[in-house]
Amino acid sequence: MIDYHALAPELILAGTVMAVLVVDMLPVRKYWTAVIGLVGLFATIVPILTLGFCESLDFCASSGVREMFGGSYVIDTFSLVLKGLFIGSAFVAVLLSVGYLESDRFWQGEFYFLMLASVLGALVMASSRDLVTMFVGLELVTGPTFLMAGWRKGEARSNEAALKFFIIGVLSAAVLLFGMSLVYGVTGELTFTGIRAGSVGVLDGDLSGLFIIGVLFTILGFAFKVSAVPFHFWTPDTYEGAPTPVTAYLSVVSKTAGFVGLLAICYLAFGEVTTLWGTGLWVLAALSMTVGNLIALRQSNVVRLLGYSSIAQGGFILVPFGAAIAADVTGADLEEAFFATVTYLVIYAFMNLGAFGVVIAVGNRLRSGEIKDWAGLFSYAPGLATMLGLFFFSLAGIPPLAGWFAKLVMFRSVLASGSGWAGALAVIAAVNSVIAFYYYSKVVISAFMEKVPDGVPVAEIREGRTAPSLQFALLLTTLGVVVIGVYPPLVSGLAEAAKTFATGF
Amino acid sequence: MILGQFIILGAALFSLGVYGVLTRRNAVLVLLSVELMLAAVNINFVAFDTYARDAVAGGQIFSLFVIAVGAAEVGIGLAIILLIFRNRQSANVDELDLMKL
Amino acid sequence: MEWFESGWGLSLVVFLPLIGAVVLLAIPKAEEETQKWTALLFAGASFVLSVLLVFRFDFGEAGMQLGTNVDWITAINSSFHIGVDGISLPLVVLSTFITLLSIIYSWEHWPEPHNPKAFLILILILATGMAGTFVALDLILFFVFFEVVLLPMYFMIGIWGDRDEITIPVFNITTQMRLYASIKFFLFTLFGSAFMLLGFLVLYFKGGRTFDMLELASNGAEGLLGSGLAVWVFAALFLGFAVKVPMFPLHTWLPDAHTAAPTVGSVLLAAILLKLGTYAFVRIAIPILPEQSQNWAPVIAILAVIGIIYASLACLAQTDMKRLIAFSSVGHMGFVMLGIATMTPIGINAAIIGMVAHGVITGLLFFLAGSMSHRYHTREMARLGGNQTLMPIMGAILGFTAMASLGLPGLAGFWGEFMALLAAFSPAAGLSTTLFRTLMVIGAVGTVLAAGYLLWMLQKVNFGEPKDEWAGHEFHDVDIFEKMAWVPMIIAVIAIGIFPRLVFGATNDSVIDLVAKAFGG
Amino acid sequence: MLQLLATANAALLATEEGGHAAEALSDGGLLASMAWLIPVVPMVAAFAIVFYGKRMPYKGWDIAIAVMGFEALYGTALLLAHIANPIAHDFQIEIARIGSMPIEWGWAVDGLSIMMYFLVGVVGFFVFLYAKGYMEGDIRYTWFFASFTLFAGGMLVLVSAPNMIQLIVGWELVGVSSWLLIGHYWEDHANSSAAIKAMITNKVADVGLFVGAIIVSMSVGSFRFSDILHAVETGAAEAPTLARYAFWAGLALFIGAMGKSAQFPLHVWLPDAMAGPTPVSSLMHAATMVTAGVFLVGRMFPFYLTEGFATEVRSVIIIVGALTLFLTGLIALVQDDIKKVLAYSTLSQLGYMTAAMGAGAYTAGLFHLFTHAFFKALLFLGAGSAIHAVHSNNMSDMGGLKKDMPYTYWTFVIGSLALAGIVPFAGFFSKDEILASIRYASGEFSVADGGGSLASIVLVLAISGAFITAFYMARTVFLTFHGEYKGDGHPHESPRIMWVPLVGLAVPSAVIGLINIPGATEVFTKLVGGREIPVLDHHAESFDVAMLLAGLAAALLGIFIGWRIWGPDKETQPARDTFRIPLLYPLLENKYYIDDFYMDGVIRPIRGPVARAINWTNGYVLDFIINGAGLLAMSVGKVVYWFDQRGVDGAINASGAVTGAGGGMLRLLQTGKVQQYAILIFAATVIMVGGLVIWF
Repeated sequence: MIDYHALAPELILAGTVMAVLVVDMLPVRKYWTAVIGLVGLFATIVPILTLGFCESLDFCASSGVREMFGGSYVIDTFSLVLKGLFIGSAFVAVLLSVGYLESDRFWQGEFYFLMLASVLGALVMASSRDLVTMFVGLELVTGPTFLMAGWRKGEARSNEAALKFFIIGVLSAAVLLFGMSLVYGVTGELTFTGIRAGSVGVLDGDLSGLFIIGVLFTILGFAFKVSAVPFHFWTPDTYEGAPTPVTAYLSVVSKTAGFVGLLAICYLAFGEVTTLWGTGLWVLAALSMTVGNLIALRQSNVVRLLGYSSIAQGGFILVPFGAAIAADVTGADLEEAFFATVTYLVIYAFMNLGAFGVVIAVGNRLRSGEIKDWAGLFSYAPGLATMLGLFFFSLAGIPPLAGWFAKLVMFRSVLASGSGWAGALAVIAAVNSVIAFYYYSKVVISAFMEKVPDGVPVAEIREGRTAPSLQFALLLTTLGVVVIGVYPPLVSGLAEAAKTFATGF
Repeated sequence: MILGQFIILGAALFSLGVYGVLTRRNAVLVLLSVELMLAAVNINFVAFDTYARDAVAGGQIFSLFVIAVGAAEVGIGLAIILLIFRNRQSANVDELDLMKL
Repeated sequence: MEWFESGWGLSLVVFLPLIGAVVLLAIPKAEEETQKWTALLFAGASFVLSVLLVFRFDFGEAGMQLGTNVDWITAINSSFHIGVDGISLPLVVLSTFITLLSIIYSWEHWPEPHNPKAFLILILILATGMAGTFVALDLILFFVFFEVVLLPMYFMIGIWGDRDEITIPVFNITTQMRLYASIKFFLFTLFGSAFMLLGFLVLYFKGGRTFDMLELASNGAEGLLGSGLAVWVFAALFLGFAVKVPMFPLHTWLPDAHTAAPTVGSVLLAAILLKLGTYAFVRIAIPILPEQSQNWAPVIAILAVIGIIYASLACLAQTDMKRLIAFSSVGHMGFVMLGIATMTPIGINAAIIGMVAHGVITGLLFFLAGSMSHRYHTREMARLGGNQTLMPIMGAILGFTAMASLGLPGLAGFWGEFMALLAAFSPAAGLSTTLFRTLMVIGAVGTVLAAGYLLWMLQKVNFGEPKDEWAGHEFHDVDIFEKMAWVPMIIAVIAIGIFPRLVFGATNDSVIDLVAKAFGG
Repeated sequence: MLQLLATANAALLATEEGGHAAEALSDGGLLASMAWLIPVVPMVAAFAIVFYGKRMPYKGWDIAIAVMGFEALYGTALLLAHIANPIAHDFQIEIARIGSMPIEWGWAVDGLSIMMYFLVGVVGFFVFLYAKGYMEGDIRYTWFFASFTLFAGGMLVLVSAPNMIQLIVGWELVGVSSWLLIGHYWEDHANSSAAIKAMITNKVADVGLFVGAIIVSMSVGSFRFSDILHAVETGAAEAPTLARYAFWAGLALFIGAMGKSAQFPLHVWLPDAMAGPTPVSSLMHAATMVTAGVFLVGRMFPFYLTEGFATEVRSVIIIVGALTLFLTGLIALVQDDIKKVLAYSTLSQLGYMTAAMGAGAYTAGLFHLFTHAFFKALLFLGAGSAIHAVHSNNMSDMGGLKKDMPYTYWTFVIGSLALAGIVPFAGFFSKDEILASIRYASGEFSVADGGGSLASIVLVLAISGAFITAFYMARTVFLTFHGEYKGDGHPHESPRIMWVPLVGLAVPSAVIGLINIPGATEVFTKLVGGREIPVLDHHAESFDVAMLLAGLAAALLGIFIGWRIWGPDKETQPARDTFRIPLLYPLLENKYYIDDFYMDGVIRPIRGPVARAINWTNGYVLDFIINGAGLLAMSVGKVVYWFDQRGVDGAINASGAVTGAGGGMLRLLQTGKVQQYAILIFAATVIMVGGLVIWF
């Protein structure tokens, strides 16, 4: 039997996707598609909330974990929190897109259709507990983004971004599938629980070679999604070339989806073979942080800088797991890792979307993403400059902006395991957070402390108006970054709920 | 049934696909090479499914999904390639270096 | 007054400035008068409340008072636990006091590029961070406040700082002073505090799963850590605190930051921000990690004394007045750290009065240096000279403050230096008396050097005939806002000097209690 | 040398007998309990003059003189009360508590401090009176009296100190106000440099004071002198910590005393301190500042005298004193500046006091301090009067002032005779007592051991010192007041406000020695002996006739030779004054090169190369590491970025070059940029997979 309440978020979103397509065909102003999309996203939140607070609601049939389709599709607090995160991020991403698309007269209807479809994929990924569903969800997330990356059709950079993204995307999908096929072959199961049961002792068996290749190819597929070093090469080019709202979407929603898939598959499916990938995650985390940060030091373009920054941030997100698994942690301490990751993902969504929001707003006016062109921003656009400072320093993890809490719980979970390997990773992370500050501050220095370069039409820019939707998005994210920073329980409560995922591991 | 041969076939196809992806300059050929890799995956799935006598035929179902998704990807890919071709009269992937250092 | 004593009073002292900053945000940029009065109102209210705290404070009681402990981040067991004892009380009052005076001073002295609104907002945020650090009793809360001060100070230096070009030695990179100084300041501190945070977290996990400073101390967290780990934890904390103090050789951010910062920035930096590090040693390192503190005490003491001598000698080579004062801070903080390193009630008392005195005296010196460079448009001492003739009152105050700074008995600066040396004669049991006594003598030699550089500074700046280049210039002597800002500081310097009970009266019991708890009597 | 010291000690220890039977001491009643006014009034007055002085009829002088009048009266009243009924009482007010040690302000009312109250009050009063005339028309008239009052006030804080802390406070207040006063004419660089020299030299010595005070206070656990001396009284066995560190504490305290009391080799600041106005020199050299060191040793005297404590330091003290009195006296011989002559003579006399203290003669040392204060103040004021008239400090611009300035002349002669130690002037009695004490010490010494002759050498030096003193004073008197006038203009006697103080000081200079005639009037002995903890010093019961004659003969000889050289032939005085003894003269002229050594050997290197080296270290070593780390990260970033973007091409091209023959392979790999990414991804995967497969 199908639990429609549990499926309501996906169903409503699917309905919205259809509605957007339909509205696009109607003879109305195109921004109605965005409005429908926003309303739909908003509506999607409702069942997520009712599911989340099921216990205190009268009409709610059953509480606790809901399993469907033979355990392939699960609604638990973890998936609900992440679904909420996806919806929220998508909501902001849509807001970011509206003004951008309108100003450049892009095709609007299809854009929202694609974006919402991609979000639907993310929702599916959060709940999927077998390889097929996971794969389909992943492809649903990724496929539309290929097109979105190339949305500025006339521009070569955008085309290039799309093609690169596409080729690497399908290639990694193929690798992922090959890995999944081998895993299936060795264990004979597609569900995560089945795979886990089937993988007991397999490393000592004859098929260990196949299994290792399978597991690693699978993880590789996700490493591409989260652009972990050394699987990150597409990221800066794609981020720079794609329309900025798409970049924002990629760096938050799509990336978070990748992390969700990685977590689910690693923990639920490959839980018996942690030795196989634990060290790998440690290395990925360390490399991503370090390489991402070091390269970001050299960037002169804000978007590209944020691209490398998001690689580094991805490294920070991987740290809790890298450390926990390298330290062979289980049980309650692993909850810390989940807690940290979920917290980080939520806060990261706020600050990264906000940062891109500012980049869009400023880019709209200045027509440049070069850091040196942003000099003196504070003198003619103090509000935007201040927000720029807030988001960038939040990314750097400076209290009292939300980022500090993300970093704190990240360090906390690392040290919870208490091993030497974890400590080493913590030290690497600490040094990296100092390096990161340097390049974030580079943008801030330019905006606040340097003179306006000649030829910038200051008066004109001062007159310029930021689209209301963008203003709204910035308001949301600014509030989020500041309020969460001052009162982190807003996020930590969610993450608390989500960490039960680790129980029983 | 001799599983080993199917695995080798799958691996060989996959490797051919990889080779193609790495060496072809034309984006359409790259795309076709990826399809070759997906074909390898399908062979694997079906072979494993049959070998294990999977009661729910998971491998076969998966391969159906792979075919469907692969078709969608080709659609997307060709659209992008067409776009690029229209803009610069070439579909060679090695000319994509606008954003290099 | 029930509400006042149950933590609300203390919270208001901390957060009123922040509320003021938010209110300021809403005031249009053009209405500068309103902005100034708003800032003054909130800073003043915070100061008045902090004075009220003093009156509600029970001096017979050594423990934490007037505080509260409410849930904050339950997920990580961190709570909003605040309170004051005799150690933090003087520092809280000092921070609200200096903030208020900074705002008064700023009234007519806006550094370029103007923008009072932003400047005042930053001062107010700073005020919250500073006062908050002194009242926080939860490590995470402490960390947040400790870091909150960074951003405002960073912007103050970076935006309103010195625009001179400098060339970085060896690498020959030319940049603006303020840009170099601000980023250096931030990176140094961030580097330290990142490791400090790691230390806090290890304390949390291995020391009984609490971030509460008092609980950690009473739990015997150190014993739970085991000595192998405790060394590393202390090292991490040391790095975080020592950068902030700053201790030799981690001090090099300080001369640049102080020199580059706008006047008020230098004042706040010297008067309060440096104290965060030393305060943390007393509040966190010693009670929670007493054994490691003792093991590290010789290292700290040696570095402190090296700092005293090194900074004094460096002062002798300075040509820039502000930079000289900045280096002198390193020396003075060396005395504070020497006091702390003795791990005795006398030493820690000395450290606290040293902090307060240094806050007021060096703050005043920076005010003076700022006002003078504002008038002369140079800080080169060689170009000054004859200031006493041109601006008699300014010169007299400078002379007075320099005397206070060199530790003239009867003024505030004396107690910290002398008592630190006194404490070094008989450090806590287990510490090498030979070492500490040697350090005592070397530290005393430092006072000679201090006298040297301050007197020579006065000779260059105040004495002699005015240089020809100032002929025909009309110089305005101390104006009303400067007087309003400086006279209270002068009074404080004299009052503490003559009647040190103003500080010792609050600190002594708490310090004895702290040392007794840490080292068992 | 050590042997010498040790044996000298043995000798000195032997003098620790005798002493005075403890008399019944009173607490002084209201007079003593209100004595806090003594230090407080001038301190308050100093601030009052700064803020209100200019509005007063006499621009602040009126406040200052009223204060000093009060001090003189109060001091006299206390002195009389004390003589009538010895007072010894401490008053302490706790101002803070640090650890378990109380920090207190207070005031001591006992023989030693009462003597100083009296001295500072009376001498100060006359000097302040004189200063009105001398400073008339000064650009910073009010400011001068403010700092002058602060100076006197600081001294009173110092001498009223019942504990170490307050002593240090007063000590430094004196130092800093002397800095203000010496640098009074700070427009001139030389003056401010002299002021700094004084302050820094004193600061160097203060290291000793600090260290000594810390050792003593921490060993006893109290800052109070009464507690410290009580611990000394109970003996070394009862106060083991103090006893263990007694030598170092005693030495350190004495180093502190050497600074303020300008003992060789820390004497260099005092002659330069002449840069200040003459009234400052007068007060500084007589009653205040330079007496502080001797006062400190006097205050701590039992500590230096009691077996088991700092007795060994006394041999250091006596050597330093003897060297000072002899060497600096010689320098006075070659000075042309009249104030410098007097300054070196002060040094020399301070040497006497110190030597006396070292010899264990508490009363003798303090008595010389007491008498010296009167006649040295007198001499300075007289010199100031002459300078005022001639507008030059140099004796080569003076001469023949006798007839124009009778008051100045006669009072100056009285002062000079007192200084030279001619009977019955004040200096005769006090100097004789010192000689007697030293002889007593040396006599004991000879009996004890035939080896060393330290105290004997000291005695020889002291007697030679008497000769030198008389000699240079004769020279001064003759060059200044006799002979032909060599300056410009016509000198006139100073106004009454200036000569009245001269007369006022001349009277005690003449007669005050009579209050302590050995065996007869031992008023002073009782005066300074009236202390809570008895001071068991040696005090001669009667005149030591040999010493009396030796001292007197040396002085008369000095005067006679002085007269022979400069007296008879008025016209050729200057010619004889320019007579230069080879070797010795340059040595004296250059003050034994000590100043040069300090300047070129210590101060300049520290201010110059050393400071610059440290500053260089800061920029080029410490910052180099910091900036280098930052730039290194940037360069690594550059390398990584290059590799990120181009490295794959490079690696492929390189591998292609290596396998150049395999052209097909090369062509295959010359692929597009996207594929490079793919290659890297595969390479990474293959490495990971391969690694793990091998691992398992």
